[in-house]
Amino acid sequence: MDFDYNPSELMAAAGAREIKDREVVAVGLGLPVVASFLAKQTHAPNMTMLFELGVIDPEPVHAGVGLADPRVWHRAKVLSSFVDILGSILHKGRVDVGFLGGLETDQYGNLNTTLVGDPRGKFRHMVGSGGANDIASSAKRTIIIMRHDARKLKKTISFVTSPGYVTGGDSRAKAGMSGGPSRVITDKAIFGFHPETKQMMVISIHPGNTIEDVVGTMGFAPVVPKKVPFTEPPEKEQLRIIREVIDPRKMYMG
Amino acid sequence: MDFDYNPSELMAAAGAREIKDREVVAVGLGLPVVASFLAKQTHAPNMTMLFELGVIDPEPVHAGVGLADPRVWHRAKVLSSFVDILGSILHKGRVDVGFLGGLETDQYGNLNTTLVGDPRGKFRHMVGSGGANDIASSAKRTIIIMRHDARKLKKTISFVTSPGYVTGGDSRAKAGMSGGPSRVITDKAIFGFHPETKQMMVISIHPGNTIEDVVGTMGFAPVVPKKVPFTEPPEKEQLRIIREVIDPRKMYMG
Amino acid sequence: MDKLTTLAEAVASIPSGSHVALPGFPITRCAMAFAREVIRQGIKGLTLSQCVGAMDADMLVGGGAVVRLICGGGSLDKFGRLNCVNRGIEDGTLQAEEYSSLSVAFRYLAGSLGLPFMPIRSLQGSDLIRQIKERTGSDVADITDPFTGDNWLVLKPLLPDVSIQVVHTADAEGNAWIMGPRWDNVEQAKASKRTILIAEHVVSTEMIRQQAEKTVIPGLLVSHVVELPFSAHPTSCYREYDYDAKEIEKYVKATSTPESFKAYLDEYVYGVKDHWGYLEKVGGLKHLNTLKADPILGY
Amino acid sequence: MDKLTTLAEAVASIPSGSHVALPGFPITRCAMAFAREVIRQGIKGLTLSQCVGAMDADMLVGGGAVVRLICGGGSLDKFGRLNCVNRGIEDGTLQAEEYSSLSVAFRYLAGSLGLPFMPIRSLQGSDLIRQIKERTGSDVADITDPFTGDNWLVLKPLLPDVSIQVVHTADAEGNAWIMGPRWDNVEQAKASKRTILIAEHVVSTEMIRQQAEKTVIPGLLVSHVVELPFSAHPTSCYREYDYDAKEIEKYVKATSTPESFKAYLDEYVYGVKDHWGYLEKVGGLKHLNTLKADPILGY
Repeated sequence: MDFDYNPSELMAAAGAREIKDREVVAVGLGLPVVASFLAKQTHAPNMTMLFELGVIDPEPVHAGVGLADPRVWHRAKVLSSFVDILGSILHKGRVDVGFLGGLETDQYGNLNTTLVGDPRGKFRHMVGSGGANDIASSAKRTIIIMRHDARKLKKTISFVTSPGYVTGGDSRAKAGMSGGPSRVITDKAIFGFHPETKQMMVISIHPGNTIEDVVGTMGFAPVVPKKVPFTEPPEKEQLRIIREVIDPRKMYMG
Repeated sequence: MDFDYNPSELMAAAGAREIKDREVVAVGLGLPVVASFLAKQTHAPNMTMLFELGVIDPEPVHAGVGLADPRVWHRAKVLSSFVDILGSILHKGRVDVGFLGGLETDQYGNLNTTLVGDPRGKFRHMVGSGGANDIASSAKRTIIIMRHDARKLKKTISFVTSPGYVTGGDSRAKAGMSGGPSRVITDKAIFGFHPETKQMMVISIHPGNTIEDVVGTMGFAPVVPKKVPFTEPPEKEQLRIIREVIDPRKMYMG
Repeated sequence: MDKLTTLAEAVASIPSGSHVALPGFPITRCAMAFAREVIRQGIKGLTLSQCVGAMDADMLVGGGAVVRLICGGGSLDKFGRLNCVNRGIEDGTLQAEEYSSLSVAFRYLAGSLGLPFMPIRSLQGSDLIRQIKERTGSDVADITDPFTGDNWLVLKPLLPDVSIQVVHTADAEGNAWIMGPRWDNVEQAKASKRTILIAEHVVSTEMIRQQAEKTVIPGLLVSHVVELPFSAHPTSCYREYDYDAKEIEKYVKATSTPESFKAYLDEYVYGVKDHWGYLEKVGGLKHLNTLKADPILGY
Repeated sequence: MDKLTTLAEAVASIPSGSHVALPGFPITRCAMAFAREVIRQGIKGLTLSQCVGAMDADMLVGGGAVVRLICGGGSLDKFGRLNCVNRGIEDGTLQAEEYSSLSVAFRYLAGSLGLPFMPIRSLQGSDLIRQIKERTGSDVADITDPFTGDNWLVLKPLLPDVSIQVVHTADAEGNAWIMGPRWDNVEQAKASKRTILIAEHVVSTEMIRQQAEKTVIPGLLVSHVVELPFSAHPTSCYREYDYDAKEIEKYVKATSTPESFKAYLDEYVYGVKDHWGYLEKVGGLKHLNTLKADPILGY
């Protein structure tokens, strides 16, 4: 097996590490699915995975094209409804981790999945919220996975679909929400949030990148601590499970 | 077969006649169960019967001791929950007829199933509401079946468990409810309610009784129209179905 | 995660003074083995809730474990009244907060969804609401519908510390199936901080995955799973066993006075070591076999 | 009561301008045969709602039947965006009211229970709520929790004129079973004035009575029952048939411009007489047989 890894594999492995055993995790589309299955199949066998449409703890044997693909529901323990998953588990306050992807985020972890600018200066309408707004509003913490790019990590995003720390400080609590984003995982670095100002803060840099590579490709200036370690690379076993078990056809990790 | 009938059989037959085909009927304990099954098996084959605990359209082959008896759930089309029956059908406003028994009623059709006086002048606590208050509050109309007795048809009842026309006139509408009782069926007469004052009003007298038999055994004075017909006696086929199909062991009609 | 344990250990996890949601409906799927074990362990000061008061609540009240009951009335169907509950209400030793079936169900539903309050059309114009306002004050309120200007009664969510569920089938993680009507059970489990499952049958998770549409209680809500056949006896469990009419009649007679109920408890609760001892006491397998449900009739 | 009819008659019962709740989730159990028939009959001015916008909504928008869409975003999963919906939003021909999955689900839930309004923690602090307030004004409001004094957002119930449900099994009265996850379908049916069922299999009521716990839509909600195999094609129906990837890709390509979508409609909608003609067009039984679900995998 090739122990080199690509950035997607590192992001999935880093995402998986954020999940503790026995936690309840609400999972969005794409890389969050890979990271969650990876956690479940390694250090977090007792975590509970939730998909918004009414699926708990599936064990897929084939990769799916999205949450609407029955491949992703295979061998679930519960098949129910939005009201069950997003109401009686998420809105009730039982979700420890919300795991989301995004098209754009700002320095407070607010996410956009609704509108993106096109080259002609017009807005294109994308997928909107689905359950992402709900997860961002009610999970005890959220983990965001997205590409590292100045057009995606922006000072002002086109549309706030899913709230992070809103305008920073205590503005999220004032809007009636606890929780908030704990990590943003990109293909260059992992970010947390400053405990007071709630600004994005570099936690670790992926091997092969410099702090300039990270900060120079962002549309806002993150908090940079004096010492920033490198991100731990994916373990062999993590890579094996991603490549052989979760995504052998490279549908997620293309 | 004996074509004489007892007062319970007449009450069940009269109750059944109040139900139109295709109506949705929420059914309480006792005689209302017999009347509803009778309607379903005669002129109202397309009515829907609801039991509050989560049972729709059962076809019992044995009489039960109450709604908690699986005999009463047998061959149901739906087995669900309080929230389904009392929430998404009743509270939603889809119940045409609520069919209730009571220990006491006043002239406005308010029902008591909670407290009754005992010979020592103390109150005994009885069954309380169950779904009866909900049915009385949200059904489009309610039909009450109870014994005819001055200690039961009272000027002031000990406790209003299930609202009728509250204090008469438009007081029910002012309390936020539409609907209300349409009929009170006793073992001596059938009553309706005056369209303006909402006082109980004699509609028909069961064969063998005089108006004095009816009015003289009540704790309040009902409205008595000039002409009061006799109640139609049970038909042969109704009696046959009650005795042979619904209640061969005389559990309801004892 | 394996949550299998004994009834004694599951019951021991409930501190005196807890709010316990009970699963029974008058004489069916009542938590009877649970009630007997709570009394045996001497747990006190419980608040109980259920939509319609059932035999499990009555026994716990009669056994002195309860200070407060939130329900929508109740009975033992044709077998009789809830004698212990009614006596407690009449002599003032039990704080009863009486609602209707739907208003308790809506309080659980609100609790299950994390809602701050729940509007309802029931209770208005009745003495129930007058009494609730006098007794608890803070569990109901009036509100104006911002869309229409209409007045609505709103209920406070019920948030039990633990719900007890008597279910047909569960795996060791607590994913559970219930046959027949489910009355308030699913909303109770979802509203409560945690749930103790008492299952007729514990099966492999493999079995649960085969028909996951049937899972009405997800394992993540469950703290303990106890496998215990006939745990609802003398009440029924649909498709498993019928109610035991003679034993219910014996109970009703015993509850007619505090003295006779003390004798009943001495014999059926304190006089046996555990549920297995109780089952022997009432006639053992030979007798229980006569209650076995017909697979088509379900009773 | 026998409610069996044809798709054409069921669709003809829907007046132009109605509010229709659609059953699909991106590319599964979408009301595709229904959407094609609505377009064929020339019904116009519909309001559509569903928690997550799916292929059925996209086709109806592209077919010119829709003026307003209430949903929580949507896509065709990896196959692409909702091109017709997104184009309608971008060029202003479609009035889109965008929420989140749960906020639409809670609006249906409120509608299903006869509640006047529904509190929710979602939407706050987002541009969704800002846009909803700007566009509709009257469908959300702020309220004070009478128990805590906290501020809550409340949603107005959704009350569709008709819900369309694509189900696995139903009897002629409309008692229906759904396999797999049910997303918003049950709350939609309960919130709507009436429901049209499109069932893969119509069975005797006797069959429904055997496992009545599975009945998620009671017949009393249903006005029409249509038996129509492969009605969700090219989307999937769990345990019946898989999605038809090639036909979805063809659709996505066709929707990239209004012109190419017109050609698609001419071929697959206007160019065939009915659903049977459509099924022949896409390859008939020989092709459909390749989509048949494996009984263990469900796809």
